[in-house]
Amino acid sequence: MTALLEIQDVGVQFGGVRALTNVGFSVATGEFLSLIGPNGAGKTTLVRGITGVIRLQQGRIVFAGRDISAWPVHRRIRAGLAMTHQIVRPFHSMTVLDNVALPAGHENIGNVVKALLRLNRSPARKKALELLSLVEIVDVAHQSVRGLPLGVVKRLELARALALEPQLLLLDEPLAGLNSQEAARLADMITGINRQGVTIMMIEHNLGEVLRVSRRLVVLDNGRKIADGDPDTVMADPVVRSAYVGKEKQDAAP
Amino acid sequence: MVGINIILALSLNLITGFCGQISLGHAAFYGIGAYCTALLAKIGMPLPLTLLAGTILAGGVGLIVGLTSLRVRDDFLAITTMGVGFLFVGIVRQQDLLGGEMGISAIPSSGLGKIGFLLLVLVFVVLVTIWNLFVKKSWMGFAFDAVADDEDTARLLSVDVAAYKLAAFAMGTALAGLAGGLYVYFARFIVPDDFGFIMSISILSMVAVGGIGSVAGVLSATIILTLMPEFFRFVSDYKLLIYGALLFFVMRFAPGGMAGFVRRLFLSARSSSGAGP
Amino acid sequence: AADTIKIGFHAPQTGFAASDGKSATIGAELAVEQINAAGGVLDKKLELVVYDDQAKPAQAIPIANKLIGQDKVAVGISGSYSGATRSAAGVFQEAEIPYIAAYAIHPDITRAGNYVFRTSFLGEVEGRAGAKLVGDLLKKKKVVIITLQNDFGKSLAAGFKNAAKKFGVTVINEYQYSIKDRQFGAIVAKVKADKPEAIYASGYFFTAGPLVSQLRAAGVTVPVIGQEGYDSQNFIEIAGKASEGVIITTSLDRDSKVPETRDFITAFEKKAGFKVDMVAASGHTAVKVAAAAIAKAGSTDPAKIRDALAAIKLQVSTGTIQFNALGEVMKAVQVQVVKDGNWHHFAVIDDPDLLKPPAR
Amino acid sequence: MLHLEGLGCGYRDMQAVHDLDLNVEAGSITALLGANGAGKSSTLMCIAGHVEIKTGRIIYQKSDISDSTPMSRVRSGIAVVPEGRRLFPRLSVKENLVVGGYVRPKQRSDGGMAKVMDLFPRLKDRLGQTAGALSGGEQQMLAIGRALMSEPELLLVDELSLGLMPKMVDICYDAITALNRAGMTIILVEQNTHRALEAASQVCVLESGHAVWKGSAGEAAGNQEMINAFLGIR
Amino acid sequence: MTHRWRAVQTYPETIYSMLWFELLIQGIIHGSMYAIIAVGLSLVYGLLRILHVAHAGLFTLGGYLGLLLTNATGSLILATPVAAAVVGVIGMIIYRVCYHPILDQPPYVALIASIGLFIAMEEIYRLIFGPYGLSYARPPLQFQVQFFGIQLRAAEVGMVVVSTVLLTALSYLSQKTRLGIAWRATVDDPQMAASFGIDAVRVRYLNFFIGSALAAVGGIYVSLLSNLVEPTMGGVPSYKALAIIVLGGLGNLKGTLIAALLLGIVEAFGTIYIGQWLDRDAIAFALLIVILMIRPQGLFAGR
Ligand SMILES: Nc1ncnc2c1ncn2[C@@H]1O[C@H](COP(=O)(O)OP(=O)(O)OP(=O)(O)O)[C@@H](O)[C@H]1O
Ligand SMILES: Nc1ncnc2c1ncn2[C@@H]1O[C@H](COP(=O)(O)OP(=O)(O)OP(=O)(O)O)[C@@H](O)[C@H]1O
Ligand SMILES: [Mg+2]
Ligand SMILES: [Mg+2]
Repeated sequence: MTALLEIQDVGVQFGGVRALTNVGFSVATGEFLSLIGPNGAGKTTLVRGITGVIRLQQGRIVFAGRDISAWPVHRRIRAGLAMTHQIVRPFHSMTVLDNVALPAGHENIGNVVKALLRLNRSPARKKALELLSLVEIVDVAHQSVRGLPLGVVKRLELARALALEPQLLLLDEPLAGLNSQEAARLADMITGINRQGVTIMMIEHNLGEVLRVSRRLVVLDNGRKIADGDPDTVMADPVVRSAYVGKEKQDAAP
Repeated sequence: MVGINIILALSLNLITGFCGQISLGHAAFYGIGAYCTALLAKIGMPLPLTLLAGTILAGGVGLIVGLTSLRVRDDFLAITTMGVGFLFVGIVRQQDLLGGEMGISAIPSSGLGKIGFLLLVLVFVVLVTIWNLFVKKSWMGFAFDAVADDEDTARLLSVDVAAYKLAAFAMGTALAGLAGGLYVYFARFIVPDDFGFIMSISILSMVAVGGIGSVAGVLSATIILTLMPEFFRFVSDYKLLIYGALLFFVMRFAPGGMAGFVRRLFLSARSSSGAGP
Repeated sequence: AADTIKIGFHAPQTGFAASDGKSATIGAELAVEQINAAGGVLDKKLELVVYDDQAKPAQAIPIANKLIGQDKVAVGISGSYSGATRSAAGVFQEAEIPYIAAYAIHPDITRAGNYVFRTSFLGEVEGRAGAKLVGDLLKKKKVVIITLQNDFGKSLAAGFKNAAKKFGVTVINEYQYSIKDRQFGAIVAKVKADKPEAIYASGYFFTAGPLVSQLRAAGVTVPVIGQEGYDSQNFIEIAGKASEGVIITTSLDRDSKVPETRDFITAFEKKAGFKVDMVAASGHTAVKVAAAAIAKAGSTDPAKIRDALAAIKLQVSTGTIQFNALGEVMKAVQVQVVKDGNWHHFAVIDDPDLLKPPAR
Repeated sequence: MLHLEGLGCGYRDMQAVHDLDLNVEAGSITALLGANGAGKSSTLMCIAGHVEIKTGRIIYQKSDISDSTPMSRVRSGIAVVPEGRRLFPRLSVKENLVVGGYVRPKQRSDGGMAKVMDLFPRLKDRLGQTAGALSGGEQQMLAIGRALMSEPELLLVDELSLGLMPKMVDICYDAITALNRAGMTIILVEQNTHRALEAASQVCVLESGHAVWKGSAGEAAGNQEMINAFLGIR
Repeated sequence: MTHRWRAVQTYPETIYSMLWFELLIQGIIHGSMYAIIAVGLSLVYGLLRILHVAHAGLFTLGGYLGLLLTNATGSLILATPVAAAVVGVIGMIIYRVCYHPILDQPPYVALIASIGLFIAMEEIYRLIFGPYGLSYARPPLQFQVQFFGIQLRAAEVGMVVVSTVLLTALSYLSQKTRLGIAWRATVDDPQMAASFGIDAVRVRYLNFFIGSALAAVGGIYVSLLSNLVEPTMGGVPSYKALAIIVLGGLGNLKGTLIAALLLGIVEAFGTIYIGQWLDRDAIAFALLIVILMIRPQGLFAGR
């Protein structure tokens, strides 16, 4: 397996706070990797560094063999990255459908001039509808986003990321706010996406689901990588257990 | 004048209405177009060339100012563009080449006669309106919506925010330049104050009263606001008062502008007939 | 066929220039009343058609079109600032209807064509008169210029500097301010350091009032020379004691013995309820001149009125009006000084060579 | 302590909750469960005074508070940890806590703050940081801490465990039960059914704005299948 | 400042340092005028995210009321608080009638409404008080004060003192006290602030009252400096103040104060040394643009 994403010696600092220190690992094509760690460990920061939303002070991000550290966000996305927000941010002025249709038609907006010449939005809307039914929120497609329950918006975020047809999908707590049944279904769906060849890196605190679906865990604590490997080994690591795992999951079998 | 104002308002609509970048200095580009056209016309260039040059120069400068919109946002941008407006007037005032305070007079006529010039303006109005509608319908308009709504998220959905903002600025300011060029042939005399802050504000008012982003709304608001002083001739003393009050009341009671108001009427009519969702 | 003769008049009634527009309008109305009371012109009454142009060029053009097309006026008069006047002048010229600028200053106004006249001084001319006043009458040689940044101030400054050398005056520094400024602390500080013998400051009463009082408050005691923009009782009210001794060049002589001027001053103050100013006199003058031209032409045929205007020689409230080939007025400059809270006669500058307006 | 009588509430043109009767005893923990969009958050925010009441009333400590403002409600001891945290993003962590304790005398503020720091030591190093720049979990901690600062008698918590790491979930639940034992009444909205049932004494399941099941936590635990069925339906 | 003063003392013949010192003082005077106007705008912006252009209309009204009351009673000491209070209340009414109903609209709505209101206000003043402007019958505070060898008018000194004291107090209030924190909480999320016992609406009324009263005080001092109150006197301060609050980092009181002084000083030196190329407004905005390009969030970003 080839490395799709290489995170090399990444460091991020906010003012005096060191959010990430010398973090490095690589993600192979087709992998399903979960990124876990205590609150404030730097997980979200890492994902935002990969997509370019924040600037790295140190280190490099190599994606599909190319160093993308200096690229602007949209270029990274076009190269095959996609990300969902931990704290949801839909376009409030658009309907649910259009929220997805925009990324679904991403080939139309790659170039400003081309964008001006393309008028037909229906293929993208059709694709968007399919995606909405995939994440099971097609019934609200024509509603405005305002006032939608959190669970729905979370799925919308996912559909939007999928619409970009990414090679690597970065998910920031996609299951938060869903009840156990719903979480399980969504996790299964994400697994399905992974099976279709999309590499997945997921941040999640729902350990049950994490251990059920992921094939590799990376653990951050205080901005440093403290463990990396297959779920069994990582969960057996006493450092991880004491830093992260609560009593309930102490004896949970993967 | 109505025609020129329509072009002007629609040009700002591209920037503010579609792309969400509030500009309080739009008159500067109107002025750049006007000055460029006027100078070239005075050295004897024919009308199509002068208009084109004015349009291009305004668009070019607009592109540069657009660059600032990449760095500053929202209210900061609004004030920065306002600053650009003041800077423009300030520079023109002191430039003898541009006529300074005296402005530029004795500009040759369009050579089309009154009717011919009117038709020319009309043709441009129609073209610009179509252009506006076209942009709105295209994927570019879609991307503008996204940028206007939340640029960080738009970026994460592969939108090249910088390029779209620049495109909006370039198009909008170029059209403002065109309007400026036409104004030159209309007035045949220009002074710096024609392109000051007051003008910027009245352009923005036209867009806002019409309903930001709505082409039809902006069109009708421009016509009304431009002709309004005529309606109120008989109360000459209260004219500005009424103008100000109108701006205020439209915003206060129909914040979506006229377009929003009409839409709301329409919606409530529909839902009261039971067909609403 | 109409039973009145219409005279078109546009002036700012609202907006920042409303105060001048108001005065000019009252002056013009007064002239019409006086003429009608005396039997009108060509046995018809005069009618003044007034529009508000907000001193905006873009407003003035449709107004000019309306005055010509809809109201069919015999003569157009501007009681407005240069921008609006210049753009309206083009329209009147094109329609070949005579047009008179009452107090707008821009040199290009009369260059719009042979149908356009001006009854007030060019800034250049008045500036030259200012130089003579400083160098010749007051015998001051080192001058600081404080220039209002608009066409009025700039052309005054240009005229002053042009003629300065001739009267042995050196300009040691020039500062500029905008029409919106009321606080001149920085300029005053610098002027104080410059130690001039006199100050030539262009402006209107609302800028000059604060300027003069701030100069005096900072201990600058040298003479301040102004122009017709100061010419208003408001200036004295604003500057208070500081206004004493300020000298201006203008076109209205308060202590004039000329009956036209005396009449006008008393009639105006009765009608308006406030003290006369230069702008009011200018509005009054323009209407009087127009009426006289119509009477002399013997008809409302525009070409005939134009010819009559070009050849006119008429004594009015602001002096004896005569036009040169370009349509610029040729008359004497009045010099007034503030004494005991009122404008008073100081001198007259009547030097045809110095005051010669450009002929093309 | 709190009685909802035929409560119906919602937004401009839609009703989110219908005819809800609920009795909350002083010193109890009530869990509100339900699928996405069932109306849990709406109910909570209605008690806090932010969602318009359409029918019915809210009785709190024997008085009808249906028409009172959110402000008077917090003075009478109701505090809320809202969905999505709703921190004051540009205030520092410390200032957020000060606002939390705004209705209590100033002198008590420091003591309250010390207690919150004990509960969430992570916040201690971040006192000066703006709340908007906190990580997701830190924000949740701050939201809870802020609500505690007002020394509430009735605490409304929406999605207690949202975004918290497992260990922190434990800490929070321990804290909640401790507070409860010290006399605080708590209404809990929770997706983590399992944890909620463990902590709660009373359970109410909502579905499309209607209460479809009510009972004690014991019954609910015994009836897990049925509860799950309710929650699974969409 | 003391430092400069020493320089002047040691080399009394160096005319330039004297001039510069004087320009600096003039800049500070001018800056404090901007500050006292801008701070009201800053308060409103901080609280409601509204660019409250009509604020300048209140400034003008303050000038009118102060002048009329002084002329009527002969006492500035009496006129100032009365005018400030009246204008403060009118500010509250403007909030209630104009802004309160459109708070949930995008910010440009309030901006345009505010501009409309401002135009209407200027016209109302013109219709009521006439277009010529008014002057004091016997302008108070015109006596001279010697300040390190510079002649200043009492009104100028008063302006600086009043605005520095008021603004410093206000800044302290907002940063350090519970009330200030509550105020800023309302800015971030009014609904949640209410949920913690802060009466958002009362905070806003207070806010408009203070801001408008300050504007009135500013208007009175400006009218003293130029002995002239005109319908249009609010125009320049309104957009300069907008520039200032942006420079200061929107909604930041300390930033507003410093930006105002900075702008005043730059303008003072600018009119003298580069007035030939750029007018005063252009100088101000050139400064604004340059600073924003370097610091897009203004001089004092964040809080
Ligand atoms: N803009 C910022 N300024 C200052 N500190 C920040 C900023 N963004 C994040 N931090 C700090 O960096 C640390 C890492 O934050 P991050 O959001 O990456 O955590 P996380 O691992 O995603 O945590 P959680 O699981 O709680 O979401 C936190 O302590 C946070 O307070
Ligand atoms: N501000 C609002 N405006 C209009 N409708 C709203 C608003 N907030 C919520 N709703 C609607 O009210 C209903 C109930 O929503 P609520 O947030 O109470 O559900 P919930 O049970 O808390 O869901 P979740 O588990 O996703 O948080 C939903 O259909 C939602 O769309
Ligand atoms: Mg996170
Ligand atoms: Mg909820």
